[in-house]
Amino acid sequence: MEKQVSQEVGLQLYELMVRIRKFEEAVVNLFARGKIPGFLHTYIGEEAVAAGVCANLTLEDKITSTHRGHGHMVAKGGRFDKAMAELYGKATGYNKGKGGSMHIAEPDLGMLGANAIVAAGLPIATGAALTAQYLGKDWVGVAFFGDGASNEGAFHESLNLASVWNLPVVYVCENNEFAESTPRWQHQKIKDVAIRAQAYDIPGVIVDGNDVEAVYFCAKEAVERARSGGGPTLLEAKTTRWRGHHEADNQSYRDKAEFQAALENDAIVKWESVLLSRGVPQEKLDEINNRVEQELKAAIEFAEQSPLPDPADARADIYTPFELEAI
Amino acid sequence: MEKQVSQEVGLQLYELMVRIRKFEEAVVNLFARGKIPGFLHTYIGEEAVAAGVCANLTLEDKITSTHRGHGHMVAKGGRFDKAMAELYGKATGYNKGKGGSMHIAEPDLGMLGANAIVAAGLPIATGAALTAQYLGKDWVGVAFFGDGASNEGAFHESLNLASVWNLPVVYVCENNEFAESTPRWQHQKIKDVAIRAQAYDIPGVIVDGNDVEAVYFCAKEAVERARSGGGPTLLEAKTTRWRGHHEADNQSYRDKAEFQAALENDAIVKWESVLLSRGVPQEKLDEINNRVEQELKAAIEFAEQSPLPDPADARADIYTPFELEAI
Amino acid sequence: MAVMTYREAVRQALREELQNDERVYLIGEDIAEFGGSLKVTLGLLDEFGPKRIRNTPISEMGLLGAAVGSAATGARPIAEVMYSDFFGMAMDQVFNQAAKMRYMFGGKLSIPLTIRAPMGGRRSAAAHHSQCLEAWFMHIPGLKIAMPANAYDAKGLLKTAVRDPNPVIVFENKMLYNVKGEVPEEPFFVPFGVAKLVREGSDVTVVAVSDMVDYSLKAAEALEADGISLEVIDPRTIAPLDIETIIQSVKKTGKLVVAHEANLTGGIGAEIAAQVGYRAFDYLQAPIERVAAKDSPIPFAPILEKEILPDDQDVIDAVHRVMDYAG
Amino acid sequence: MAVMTYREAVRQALREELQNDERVYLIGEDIAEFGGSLKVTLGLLDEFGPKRIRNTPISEMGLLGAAVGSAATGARPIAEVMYSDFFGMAMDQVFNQAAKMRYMFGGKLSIPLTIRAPMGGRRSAAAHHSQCLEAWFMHIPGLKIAMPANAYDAKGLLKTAVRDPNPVIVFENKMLYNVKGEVPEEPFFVPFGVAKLVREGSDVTVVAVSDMVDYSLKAAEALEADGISLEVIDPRTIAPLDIETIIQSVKKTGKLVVAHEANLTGGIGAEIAAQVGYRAFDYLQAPIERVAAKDSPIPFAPILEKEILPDDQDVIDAVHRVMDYAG
Ligand SMILES: Cc1ncc(C[n+]2csc(CCOP(=O)(O)OP(=O)(O)O)c2C)c(N)n1
Ligand SMILES: Cc1ncc(C[n+]2csc(CCOP(=O)(O)OP(=O)(O)O)c2C)c(N)n1
Ligand SMILES: [Mg+2]
Ligand SMILES: [Mg+2]
Repeated sequence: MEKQVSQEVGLQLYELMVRIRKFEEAVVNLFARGKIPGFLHTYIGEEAVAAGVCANLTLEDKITSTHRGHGHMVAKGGRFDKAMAELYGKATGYNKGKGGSMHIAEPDLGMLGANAIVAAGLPIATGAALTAQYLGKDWVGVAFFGDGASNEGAFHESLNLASVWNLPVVYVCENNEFAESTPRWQHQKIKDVAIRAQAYDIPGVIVDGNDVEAVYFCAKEAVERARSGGGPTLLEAKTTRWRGHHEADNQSYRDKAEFQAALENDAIVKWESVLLSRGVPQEKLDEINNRVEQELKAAIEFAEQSPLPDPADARADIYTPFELEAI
Repeated sequence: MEKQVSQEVGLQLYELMVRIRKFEEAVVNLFARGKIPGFLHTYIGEEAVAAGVCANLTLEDKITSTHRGHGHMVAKGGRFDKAMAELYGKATGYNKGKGGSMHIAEPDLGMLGANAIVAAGLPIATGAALTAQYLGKDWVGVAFFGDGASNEGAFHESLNLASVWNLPVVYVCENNEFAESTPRWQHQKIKDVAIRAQAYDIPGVIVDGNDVEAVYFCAKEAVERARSGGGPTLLEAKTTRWRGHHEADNQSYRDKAEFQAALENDAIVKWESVLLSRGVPQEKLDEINNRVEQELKAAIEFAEQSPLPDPADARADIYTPFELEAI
Repeated sequence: MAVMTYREAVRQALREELQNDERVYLIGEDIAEFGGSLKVTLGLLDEFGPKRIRNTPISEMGLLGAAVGSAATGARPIAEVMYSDFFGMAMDQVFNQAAKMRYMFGGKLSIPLTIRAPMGGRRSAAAHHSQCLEAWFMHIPGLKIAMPANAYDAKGLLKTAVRDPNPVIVFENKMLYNVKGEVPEEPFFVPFGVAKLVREGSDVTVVAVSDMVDYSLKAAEALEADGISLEVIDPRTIAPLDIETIIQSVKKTGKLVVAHEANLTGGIGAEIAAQVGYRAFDYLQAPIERVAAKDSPIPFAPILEKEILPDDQDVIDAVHRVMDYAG
Repeated sequence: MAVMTYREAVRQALREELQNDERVYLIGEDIAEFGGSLKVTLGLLDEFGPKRIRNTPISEMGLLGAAVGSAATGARPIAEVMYSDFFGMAMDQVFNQAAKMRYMFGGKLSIPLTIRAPMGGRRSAAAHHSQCLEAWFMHIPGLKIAMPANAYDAKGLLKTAVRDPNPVIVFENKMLYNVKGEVPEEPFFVPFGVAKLVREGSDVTVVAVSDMVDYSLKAAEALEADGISLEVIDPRTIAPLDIETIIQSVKKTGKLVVAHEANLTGGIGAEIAAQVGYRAFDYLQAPIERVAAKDSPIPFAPILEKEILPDDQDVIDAVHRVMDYAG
C-alpha cells in the first residue's frame, strides 16, 4: 500500500492548510472592508502545495515566493499577527509596512520574500542554494512560482544554472493553469510544465496539488535529493486558484463547470476525511481549528491596534549603515 | 539511397561555402594588417550551416544573425564590396560604417542584422515571423544563434511564443560547443540543444553541420513546415569554430587533439569530393573559386578606395523623419 | 467636445488606429478578454478579434522583441508593458534593439513601434508597481517619449505615436485613468515636441509632467489667493523636449519649478533644470526648484507613500522658496 | 608605491578580497581560464580554483539574480557584467531586487553584492559594446556607484565596494585598463562619497568622471599656457555624490564644466549641474557647461565615433565658453 505520513505529520499538514485557509479568508473579508490597501492575491485553493512542501523544510531552508505569497509565509512559520499587521501597513508588521502583501518577508524564517515581479524569485532561490553549496551550509533553496512564470526567461536561466552547478534547490511550480486571466493553452503549448526539466537534464515531477500527502512525499524526495547533493528538481503541483487573480477580478473568463468541479475538490476537506479514516479523533481537528481561529482573532486585533508607521521613517532602511573606519 | 541535391543546388551550396570561407580568410588577413577596426568574430568552419540553411530561403525571408554574422550576410546574398566596405568602416558599406562587423545588415536582402547582444536576434526573428503570419506574407523568419545563446532567457521566451502562436520561424542553433572560452559542459548539462524543443512542444532536429547537403535537406523541411503553417522548428547543427572566439583569442583553452580532428573534417573539402564523385568537372569548381577570388579582390579594392564617412553625418539616421502634417 | 475618462480616451485612440490601419495590432499580457490589468483595452477583443488583440505569455523580452521584429518588417504593433516597473525584464530589446537598429543599419529600416507603459504610484502598490522610469528612456537616443497628463493628450499623443515611424514609449498615468476631460469627437493628433501652456501666469514658471500637472494647477489656484501667479507648462513629450517654450516662459518669470513624480536624483527635472540654467542663465532670479519623489523605493503603507511622493503642497512650498529667495 | 596598470590594480583588489574573506567569490561569463573578455581576472582561477572563480552560462539575469540571492544569504559575490551594455538582459534583478530588497523588507537583510561593469567606447566596438549607463543606476535608490578613473581608485574603490554591505556597481573604464598609475603596496581603501581634488586651480572648476578625468587634466595643461587655471575634481562615486566638495570649488571659481563620456541628455552631468545651479546659484558667473557624448548610438567607424565622443578638446572649448561668457 501507499506511503502514509505519521499522524503527527498528518496533523501538522492539516494545521498548516487550515492556518493558510483561515488567514486568507479573513484577509479577503478585511480587504473588502477596506482594512487592507493595495493589491490582494489570495492563496485559497492552493494550500496543500505550500503546506506539503514547507512541512519538509527547516527554518534554515530558504524559500522565495510570489505575488501570491501569504500561503508561503504562513507555511514557512509566519506569525498571523505580524503578517496581518504588514498587510494593514502597520509599523508592527514583518516589514514595518514597507512591503505589504506583495513583499512580505522574514529572513529569520528563511522566507526571502513575496515578489511582485513574476519569476524574479527563481534566480534568488538559486542564489540561496549557491550560498549553501559554496559555504557548506546544509539548507536548500525552494522557489515557488506559477505556470505563467515558467514562460519568463528568468525561469530558464535559473534552472540551467542550477543544473550546471548541481545546486541544492527545488523549483515548485504551482500550476493553476492561469496566468491572471490567460489560460494555459494561451501561454504555453505544453500540458505539463514539468516536461521543461528535460531542457536542463534534471528530474521533473508532477504531483496532485490537492493531495497534501502526495505533495509532502514528492517534496520530501526533492528536498532530500537537493540536501544530499543530488541537485535541483522541478516539481509541478497541479492546483486551482479559487478566487480571482486578485480581489478585483470577477473571473468572468473562467469555465464555470470546470471551476465548480475544482471547488468540490477541496484539499482540506479531503485531508480531513483521510485523517478521520485513519483514526484521528474529530476533537483534535476541532481543537486545531479553534486554536487557529483564536490566534487569528488576536492577530486582527493586533493589526487593528498597531500604530501606523512614522512618516519620519519613510526613508529609513534603504541602505545598510557602513563605516569604512570599522573595517 | 539518400536524398541528393540537384547538381545546380550542389554547386550553389559549394559556391556559398567558398564565398564565405574566402571572404573570412581575407578579412582575417586584413584585420591582422590593421585594415579593419573593432572586434572580429569569423565564421570559418561553420560555412555549411549558413549555406545549407540560406539556400532554402528567398530574399523575402528574414534572418537574424549574431556577433558572428559575415557568413549569414554572405549566404543571404550579401555583396563582398559593400560588406567589406562596412567592415572597413567606410561610407560605402552596407550600413555607412555605422554598424561594422557586429551590426552588418541589409533589410532588402532579408538580413535583419548581425547582433552584438547574444540571443537578441531570436525575439526579432520571431517578430518577423509574426508579421508574416499577421499580414499574410509568405516569408519565414530564421534566427541563427549559438549554443551559448540557448542559455539566455530570450531563447526561452522566443520559442515559447512561436510555439503558442505557431509562427513560421526556424531557430537555427549553430552548436560549436563553445561560448567564447566556455565549453558546453560548463554552460549546459544537456548534450544536444535540440532537446529543448520539447519544452515548447515543437520539433527539435539535429544535423551534422559539416554535411552541407544534410543541413540543406533538414533546413528545407523546417522552412517548408514554417511556410506551410506547420509552425516553428528548432534545428541544431553540430559544427566547429576553427578560429578563436574573436581574432584576439588564441584558444589556449581548447583540446588540441579534438580540435585537430575537427579541422580535418572540412565541410568544403568534403563537399568538393562529393561533387566530383557525382561527376561535376573540376573545372567548374575551379571556375567558381576563381570567380569568387576575382570578386573578392575587387571588393577589397573597393573598400580600400572608398571614402571614410563624413563626420557631419555622424548623427544622421537616428530617427526616421516624420511630419505630422503629412498624415 | 465629448467628456470622457483618460482610460476611454486611450481606448478610443487604440480603436481609431486599429480601424485606420490593418498593420496595427495590440500585443501584451492579459490585454484581450481581461482588457488589461488596468482595463484600458476592455472591449477591443470583441471589436477586433484575437488576431489583432494579442494576449501573450508572461515574457516581456519575448513580446517586446517580437514587436520590434514585427515593426522592422512592416507591421505597426502597439505593445503594452502592464506596469512600467516590468521594463527590467526586457530593457535590451528597447534600448539596444528598437532604439538603435535604424542607426546601426545606416538608416536602412524604421521601427514603427508604440509601447504603452502605465506608470506611477499613489495606489499602495509598493516598490514593484509604482515607479516612474521615464528618465532612463530620455537618456537613450533613438526613442521618443510621451507623458500624457489628461484625456485629450492621452488620445492625441497616442495616435501620433502610432503614426510615428520611430519607437515611441507612452507613459500613461494610472491615477489619471478615471479622470475625465474634454476630447474632440473628430479624430485629432497632438504633435510631439510641442509643450502645452496649461495656465498663463507671470510670477513663476512651473514645468510639470503627467499627474504633477494637475497638482500644479491645484497649487496655482491656492497661490492665486496669496497673489502669486503661476505659469504652468506641460511638455507632453520629453523626447523630443520643447525647451524653447520653457525658456521663453522663464525669461518672462525669471523663476522655475520643475515637477515630476519620479524620484529626484537623476530624474528628468535634472535635465530640464540643466538646460534652463544654461539657456536662461541671465534671466533666473532664483535657483531652479525641483519637486519630485524623495529618493527611496516606493513603500506600501499609504502614510509612507504619501510622505515619499510629491503633490500640490510640495509645489506650493517650492514656489514660496523661489518667491522668497533673497540670495 | 608600486606602478601598475588599472587592470592589474583591479586584479589585486580582487585577489586581496578573495584572500581576506572566504565568503567572497567571483561570478561571471568567461572569467575563469579565459580571464574575462578584458582579461581582468586572468590568473585568479589558478590561484583560487573554480569554486571561487565561477564561470557561468550566458545568462545575465540568472547570474546576477543568483548573486543577489547568494548575497542575501551570507555570501559576498563579486559579479562581472562583461560589458555594461549587457545590463539590459538583467535590469530587473539589479534595480527591483538588489536595490530594493532591504527596503521592502523593512531593513531585515542586506545585499553585500559588488557588480563590476566595464564601460565606455573609443574601441570601434559599436553600439552594443560602448555605452556608459551610470545615469540609469544613479536614479535608483538603494544602489551605490563607483567610477574609478585611475589605478589607485580602481583598487581602492573596488575593495571598499566588496566590504560595503550594500549593492555596489563599479564601472571600470575599458580604455583605462592599460594605463599605469601608482598604487600603494599595503592594502588600502578609498571611501565612498569623497571626491578627489585631482588638480587645484582658480579659474574654472571641472568635475569629470572616469576617463574624462585624464582628458580634463590634458585640457588643464593646454589651458595653463593661455593662463587659465583649472581645478579638476573627480567625484569617484556618483552615489553617494560628494556635492559639498564640488560646491566649495564652484564658490571659489564661479565657473563649472561637468564632463562625462555618456551622452548629454539625461546624463549625470544634468544632475550635477542641477545641484550646483541650486546650491551655488549666487556664485555662478557663467552657465554650467556639460561636456558629453553627442546624443547618438555609438557608431562603428573610428572617424564617426571620435565625432560623437568627448575628449580634451571639448573640455577646452567648454572652458573657453565659460571664461568668455559675457551674458
Ligand atoms: C515581470 C512581470 N510581468 C507581469 C506581471 C503581472 N502579473 C502579476 S501575477 C501575473 C500572473 C502570474 O501567473 P502565474 O505565474 O501562473 O501565477 P499565479 O498568479 O497563477 O499564481 C502577472 C502577469 C508581473 N507582476 N511581473
Ligand atoms: C547578452 C550578452 N552576453 C554576453 C555577450 C558576450 N559574448 C559575445 S559572443 C559570446 C559567446 C556566444 O556563444 P555562442 O552563442 O555559442 O555563439 P558562438 O560565439 O559560439 O558562435 C559572448 C558570451 C554578449 N555579446 N551579449
Ligand atoms: Mg498560474
Ligand atoms: Mg558556440
